[in-house]
Amino acid sequence: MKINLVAFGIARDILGASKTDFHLADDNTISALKEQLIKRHAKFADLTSISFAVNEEYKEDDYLLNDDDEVVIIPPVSGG
Amino acid sequence: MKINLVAFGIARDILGASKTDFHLADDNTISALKEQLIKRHAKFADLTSISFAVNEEYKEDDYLLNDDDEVVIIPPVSGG
Amino acid sequence: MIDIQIKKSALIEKECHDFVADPGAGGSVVFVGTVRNQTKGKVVQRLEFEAYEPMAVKEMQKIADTTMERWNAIKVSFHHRVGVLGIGDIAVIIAVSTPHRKAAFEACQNAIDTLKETVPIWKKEIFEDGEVWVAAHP
Amino acid sequence: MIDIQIKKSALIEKECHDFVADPGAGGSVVFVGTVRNQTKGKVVQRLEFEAYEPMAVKEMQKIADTTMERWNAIKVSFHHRVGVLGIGDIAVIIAVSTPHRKAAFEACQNAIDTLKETVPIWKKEIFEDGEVWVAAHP
Repeated sequence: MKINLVAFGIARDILGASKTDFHLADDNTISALKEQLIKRHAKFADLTSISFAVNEEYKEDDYLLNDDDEVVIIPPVSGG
Repeated sequence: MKINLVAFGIARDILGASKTDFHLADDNTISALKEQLIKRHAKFADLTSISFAVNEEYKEDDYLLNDDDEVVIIPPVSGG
Repeated sequence: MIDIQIKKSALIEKECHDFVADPGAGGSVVFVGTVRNQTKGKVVQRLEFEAYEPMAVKEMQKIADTTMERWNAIKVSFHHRVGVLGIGDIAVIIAVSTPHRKAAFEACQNAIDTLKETVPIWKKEIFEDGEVWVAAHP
Repeated sequence: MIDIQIKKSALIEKECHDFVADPGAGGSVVFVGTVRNQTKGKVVQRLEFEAYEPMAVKEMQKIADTTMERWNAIKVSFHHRVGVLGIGDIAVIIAVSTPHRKAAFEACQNAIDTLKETVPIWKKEIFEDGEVWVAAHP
């Protein structure tokens, strides 16, 4: 399964791109995505937190991703 | 003893003047002034509160007034 | 730095905010009090504010001093209007800047609460069928 | 009524205040967040803000809805800046008007606190000797 990863802020710096394809194995949950992301880019493990959004909404760890979903990595926010 | 009374807001309406001489008998405390004011103008008794200032400072009930002091009647404030 | 003014002309929020803006401030909180169109359901036509000016300035100065000391404010600006005000006109502006925002909220709220309790300024509400000195009677 | 904007140009406090001003309001509270000249003693040269705009607007809309419902706000205006900001520049403005002032303070403080927790906007502080994404690391 392939998703379209979008990254902002420090997540973009770690990923090295603001958009990229990302291949997921059998487990298509958000938590599996997070685990595989950290496996490929260890620096994600150093962040205070890491969240994900689909359709412009935060998604929980057990959310099931679909093929071709656009998934946005949300590193710790610091607006205001 | 004579003091110079100054009144603002509803106190001026009750007193019927913004400035007036006021004669005090033996007791020259603020509380005596208040008592005599109410005796002469019963409507002062209806106010939520009544305070007095001398030299632009609030004075307590036991403050001793001097001849010719300028004493300002402060009815309930409602600024802001 | 402290800016205290009692003005007969329209209050301008920008003046107060510009005064408190500071490169060391993480935020400023501005309270703007305006004339409401009704009180307890009665239609207000206009308000008249009067102040015992020298003492009002002194009492505002005390509040400003407390704001500076207790909340480590960087700058404060208090403007109060006097005279005849129409609906929507600004009666008071309280602006406070602090290094961190939480203090600015607390300090600004304390300042307007205290101002309404201690500063010798009075307002009269004028209705179609009469007028009343606000807060004068229980 | 709700006004939410993410802007590339300078924020203007008066716009937010004018939006929330209302004849039924007893007061409005405006929080203005500016760029500080230092963080933990280090001199900040400038900031860069970026937003995941559509989601940031959605999340701000949620905060605005809460402000309207929970604090009976009359009007709210949230403006957030993106791009490169210098010291003293306004990064965010939160303005809230309510019938009574206490609610305006609470609602405004809740709005800025929540914005800083949930809205996908990021800021990078640029120092003389490097740069850091704020809050990214514990």
